[in-house]
Amino acid sequence: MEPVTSKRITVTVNGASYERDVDARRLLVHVIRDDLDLTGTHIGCDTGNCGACTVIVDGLAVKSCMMLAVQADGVSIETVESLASDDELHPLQRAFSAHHALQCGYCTPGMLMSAKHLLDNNSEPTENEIRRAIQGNICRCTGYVNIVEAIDAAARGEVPA
Amino acid sequence: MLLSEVGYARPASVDEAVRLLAENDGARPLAGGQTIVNVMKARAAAPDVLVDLGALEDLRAIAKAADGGLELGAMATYTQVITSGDIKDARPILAEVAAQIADVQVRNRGTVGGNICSNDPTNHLPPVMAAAGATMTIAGADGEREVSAEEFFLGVYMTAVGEGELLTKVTLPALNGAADGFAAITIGTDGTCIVNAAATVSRDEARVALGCVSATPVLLTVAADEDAVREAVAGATIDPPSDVHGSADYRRHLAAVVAARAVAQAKEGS
Amino acid sequence: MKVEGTRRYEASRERVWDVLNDPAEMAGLMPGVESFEIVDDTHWKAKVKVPLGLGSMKMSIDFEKTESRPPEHASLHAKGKGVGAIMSMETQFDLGEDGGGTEMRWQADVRILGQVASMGQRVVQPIVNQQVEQVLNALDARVAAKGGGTAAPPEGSSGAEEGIHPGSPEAYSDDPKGPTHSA
Amino acid sequence: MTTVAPDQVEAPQKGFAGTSIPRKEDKRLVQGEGVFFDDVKRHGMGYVHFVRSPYAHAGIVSIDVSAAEAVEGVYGTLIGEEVAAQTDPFFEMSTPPGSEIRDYALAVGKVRFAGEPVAAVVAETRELARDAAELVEVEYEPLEPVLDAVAAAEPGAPILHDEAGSNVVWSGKFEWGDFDEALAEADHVVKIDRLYFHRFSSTPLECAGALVEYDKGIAQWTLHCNHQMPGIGIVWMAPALRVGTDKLRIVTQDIGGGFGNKITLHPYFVALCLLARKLNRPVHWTEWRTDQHTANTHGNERTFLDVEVPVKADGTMLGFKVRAFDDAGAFPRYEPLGCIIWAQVTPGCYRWRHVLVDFTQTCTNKSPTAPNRGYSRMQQLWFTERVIDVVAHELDLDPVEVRKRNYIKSEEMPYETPNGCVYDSGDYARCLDIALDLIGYDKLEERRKDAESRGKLLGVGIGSTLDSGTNNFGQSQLLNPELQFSGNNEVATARLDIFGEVVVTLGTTPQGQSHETVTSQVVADLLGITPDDVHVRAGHDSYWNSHAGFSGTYASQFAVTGLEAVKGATLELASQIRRLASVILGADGPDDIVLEEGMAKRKDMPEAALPFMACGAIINVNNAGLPPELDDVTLNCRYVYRPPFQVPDHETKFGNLTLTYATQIHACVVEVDRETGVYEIVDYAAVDDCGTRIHPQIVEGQVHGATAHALGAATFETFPYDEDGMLLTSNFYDYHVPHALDMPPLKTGFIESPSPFNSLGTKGMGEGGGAGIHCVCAAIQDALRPVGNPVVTESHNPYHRVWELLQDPAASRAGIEVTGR
Repeated sequence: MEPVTSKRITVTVNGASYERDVDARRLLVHVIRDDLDLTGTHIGCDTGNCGACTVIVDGLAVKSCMMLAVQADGVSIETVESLASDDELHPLQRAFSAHHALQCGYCTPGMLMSAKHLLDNNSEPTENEIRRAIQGNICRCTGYVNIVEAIDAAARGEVPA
Repeated sequence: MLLSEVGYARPASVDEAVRLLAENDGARPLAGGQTIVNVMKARAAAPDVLVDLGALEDLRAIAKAADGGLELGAMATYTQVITSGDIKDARPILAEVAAQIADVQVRNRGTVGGNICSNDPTNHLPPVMAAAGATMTIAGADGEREVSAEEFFLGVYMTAVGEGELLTKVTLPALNGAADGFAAITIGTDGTCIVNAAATVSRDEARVALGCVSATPVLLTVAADEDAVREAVAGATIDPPSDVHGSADYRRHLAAVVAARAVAQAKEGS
Repeated sequence: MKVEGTRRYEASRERVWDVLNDPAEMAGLMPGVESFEIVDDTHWKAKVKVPLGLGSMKMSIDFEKTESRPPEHASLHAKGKGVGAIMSMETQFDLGEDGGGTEMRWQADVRILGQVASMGQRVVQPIVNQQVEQVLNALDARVAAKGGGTAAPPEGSSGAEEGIHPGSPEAYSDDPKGPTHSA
Repeated sequence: MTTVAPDQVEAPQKGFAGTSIPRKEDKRLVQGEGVFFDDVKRHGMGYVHFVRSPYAHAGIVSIDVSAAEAVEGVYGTLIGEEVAAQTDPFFEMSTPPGSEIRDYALAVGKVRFAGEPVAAVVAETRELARDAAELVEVEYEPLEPVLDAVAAAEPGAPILHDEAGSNVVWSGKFEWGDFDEALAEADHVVKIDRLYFHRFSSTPLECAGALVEYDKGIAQWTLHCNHQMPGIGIVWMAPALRVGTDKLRIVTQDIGGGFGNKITLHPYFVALCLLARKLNRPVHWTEWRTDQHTANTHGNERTFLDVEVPVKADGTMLGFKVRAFDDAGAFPRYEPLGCIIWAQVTPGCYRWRHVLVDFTQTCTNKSPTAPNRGYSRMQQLWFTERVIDVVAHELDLDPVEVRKRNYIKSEEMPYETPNGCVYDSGDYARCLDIALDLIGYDKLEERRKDAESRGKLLGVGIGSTLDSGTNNFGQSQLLNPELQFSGNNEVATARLDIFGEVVVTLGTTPQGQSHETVTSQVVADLLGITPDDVHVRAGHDSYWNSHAGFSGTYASQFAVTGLEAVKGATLELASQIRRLASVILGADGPDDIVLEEGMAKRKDMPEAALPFMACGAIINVNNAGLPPELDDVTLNCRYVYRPPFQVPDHETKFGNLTLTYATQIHACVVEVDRETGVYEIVDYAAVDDCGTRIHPQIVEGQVHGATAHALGAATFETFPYDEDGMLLTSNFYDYHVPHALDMPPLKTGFIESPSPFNSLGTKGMGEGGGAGIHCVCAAIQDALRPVGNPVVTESHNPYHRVWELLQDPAASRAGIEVTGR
């Protein structure tokens, strides 16, 4: 095989399979937002620090701005659009609203995916474990106080219907 | 955010990876991508070809070596290091330090090989490897060769891994009663290191590696006693940078503090 | 960013001066030089692809010899334009008699503007040191090639010499010249 | 004396206002279904990439776009010359020499800060636009930059704007009370030679940007963007583009934080408008993080020199004198307003009456400054708090006692400040007591000993902040008497649609402040329905005709101007419904009708009720036979709220500059590691008083968020430049924004002192968090007292700064002098 500058990739996103020709240089986040029109995943920086672009790839929370789309050939991706199922919000989504864990909502999709990744792997996280799980997700509105409370409430199942 | 055009290949074997690296001018390995993708976003420096190591599963292995030491595959992610039972037994400092690197998302993709081959002066693992006396296995066209940590780090973003070569494995000797320590002063909690130091203490001798104060880890061998360590650091030839996060003098002072703290942690362990 | 130091050569001042004074020789010193063009005896251009470990930085550099007092002093102005980076450098060379050989005191004030500077000072400073070091090694080789004998190990206060291993993968050889950084 | 007569405050009946109902905005935002500008796509749109100056100060010798335009897939370019030909310079508010500055959408003839846009390239893909931008050849002639506001004012400093002939944007003297009398009366005068408030920004997570469409047929632009002050934005853009204001339609839906940094986007947007028209194609620009740090707006950077504080032996403060230098950056774009906005809180929370301020604002070769959360007031409040702490320590008095002695008392409210502002209500001392109680102030000595046993120095600090909300733009006339701005306004519409649904539109541009939810609470209570029955349109659209000159969301004013506009429109709608129902149900008059559960009922016969659906149907589709006295009933009501302001007196610069004053008193405890200067906040309390709380949870969220900004600025966030004018923290790698592990646990408390100056008793309160900077500075200074009593003279105290104070305390005291009588 020889190096190529663009490639056809197949990727499963939120259960649906997509085939796209992508340039090798194109970031996964741009493919998700611009090509697949899943604009729930956001971009907040250009050095991989803010986590607004966090999605779950093959079960692991990753920053989709730090992956080339060609690296995602054959993987399964979960984005924020997959959390609710036929208009029934995910417990984390309900907890975030109940605890006012979002204001402008720009960091929320990435924050929710990091929180989901945490609860998928640790059903009874301590406050410090919650804070470590969202250390890679910057929020400029909330000071994180209500986000930590919301994730804790969701972990304990104390979420309004 | 918008990279320059780049060639891309995803070899299925180490040999194929080595061939691609040798045959393509300006080819660089792509491991977790947590450093190189950022550099490409800024278009500050750009490789011409990226050789994606993602398919080389056998480079992800973590195993205990025959002599009780550790063999880390270059593609082992920080998350693997943090959760590995072998590491907890053989060399727990690796898990402890890996858990301080960046955040969950970066740790899920960032790799041991990527950390030590990018060799940003503020990286966590180069000093740990230098203090522990690790050995790097480098694959090239004519087979593998081994390079000690002292010889491996050459400059910022520069190591003994040459054109057409690939780091495949890092081997750490068994502790055999020795113990490790690590200390850092960071930007915020578990942030980028302003200064860091790793130490491996066996009997009453300490191997101390200072990070962030030169282009490569500065290794000192000194008596495992706080004053001796501070004195050795004060006498060491280091040229710390001055930047927003601290002056050269501040880093020079902190180097002695973190070195002493790393040795103190190691002494508690041994 | 100021970097300075001294180098000793077995060669006579005139021989070292021949290298410093010859644009064709000087252009070849730049790391990763791909092509160069001599405009006149005080101006020349070079296209370089500077290897920076994680990738290379393409730059076109215009050189101008600003002062020339053979065989003791020369100063050079270089202005490089690359992708998202502008480099300006003032360098001075002072050659002194030292027994049979020559002691060269050099100074360089390097400024990096633009996107590269956003990589963080703590990375840009050592990278500049490394590149200046490469230029000096290439100069040593050129002087030696002119029959000046091997260059003695460099000493000096600059960051370029201390703490940074002068070799790099491209120039990796079995017995790396100069002190390895770690004790 | 222009005290506004407090009209009677109607305490809102305990309905939905006052309760924390679920937010209407959440359903879409938690599903990633919000619409931020970058989500909007149009067929055939071109992506814009700006070519930016690598130099901080340089002449533009030539620009050659031919290579870029030759690339296949590049749609076109724009350079300064075209902008200078097709547009006029933006309107300047200052007096000469500042008024002579010529500010265009792109650099014209010269670049004045690193990162300034010089040209724009539009291409088929984002990546191609950037590739082509690198082919644009710009030849510069480097000039010496000036990077300090004080140096910029000195003769011989490099001049940024040759047409102005000086770097001074605006300068003026402010004199209230009698400073000489204060000096005569004082037992001591404490002199501080320099205090410095650093440059930083609240860096909203969503950067700026827009999708701009040009409709050639009607010569009108539509900007899908995240501008947070469309009213003023259009006032700048329309004259520059030489078009009527209605030719610019600004549409925002969801905005990812603003904090003031999305107020002066007009230069970028004018460039996009020109491109959309030139290429006759929608153009889409996304600002990336490094662009935002290097070339979008920064907060005020202010240096206070030669401070003199006459004070009595018992700590009673009589006044202050200071020379202030403010750094406007390369272009005054919202400035010089900052040269007067600080005067809204001249005395801070204190009763001193004699003030002498010599204020100068200059241009420097750095990114332009603009309102950043706390705009210009935070800098003045930090100054007053620093003065209180330094004077207290120099006189060996307890900073807490000195505050209590000098705080304005609640019984003195409404309190008129030395320059005629009126603090409407508040109880500073009580808030301070609550804060002290929350951090366990009485047990501090034990904690200090425990910390010492661990090699740590413990310190406690107080930060008092007033959040002046609802500007009287007449203060701009104190800068330039010819300006035609004064007062303030906001607009809302409320209507009953054909099926009786209540539809409300706002003039504001929320960026996370929950306007849809808070509005629905107020409307629900007034119409006797539930918030779920109220549909508040998301975002802002100038086509809704529900905006006016000062529309937008900034300067802590929604809770007053926004809600009063909503209340005005809703009361008008309620009155029209009652008049209609009175006629239809044959009641004696509208007063006999009550609105409950979505019905208009006769008080005397509740079963005689007209559902809102019927009202909507009658007026919209079934209106035959309605009597003439209902001719003006449309059930579609637009209301413009105007706060009761006068134009301040130009000579004495005396007058009321803001309507409401929310209070935030913060207290924190830090532990400093003597060996490294690293410090940790081990206890933190924020006590808030913003008058009537419509949605308590939302108020708390604002307190948490503003505190996080302050703590980030106090320790990590700064925008320093090197001697070449390069920004050293140009992205989130070196500009460390606090994450979840950096934030200390926040304890909060509150009281409610309703404002007498608006009918809801509310006060804008989004910008009070600056207290976090003040209390961290105070706590560090308190902690380091035992080791040489160093003085904290800067607002930004990273670990290495604290280490320097530990190493050489005397250096920080060199500028301090106490003269005794």
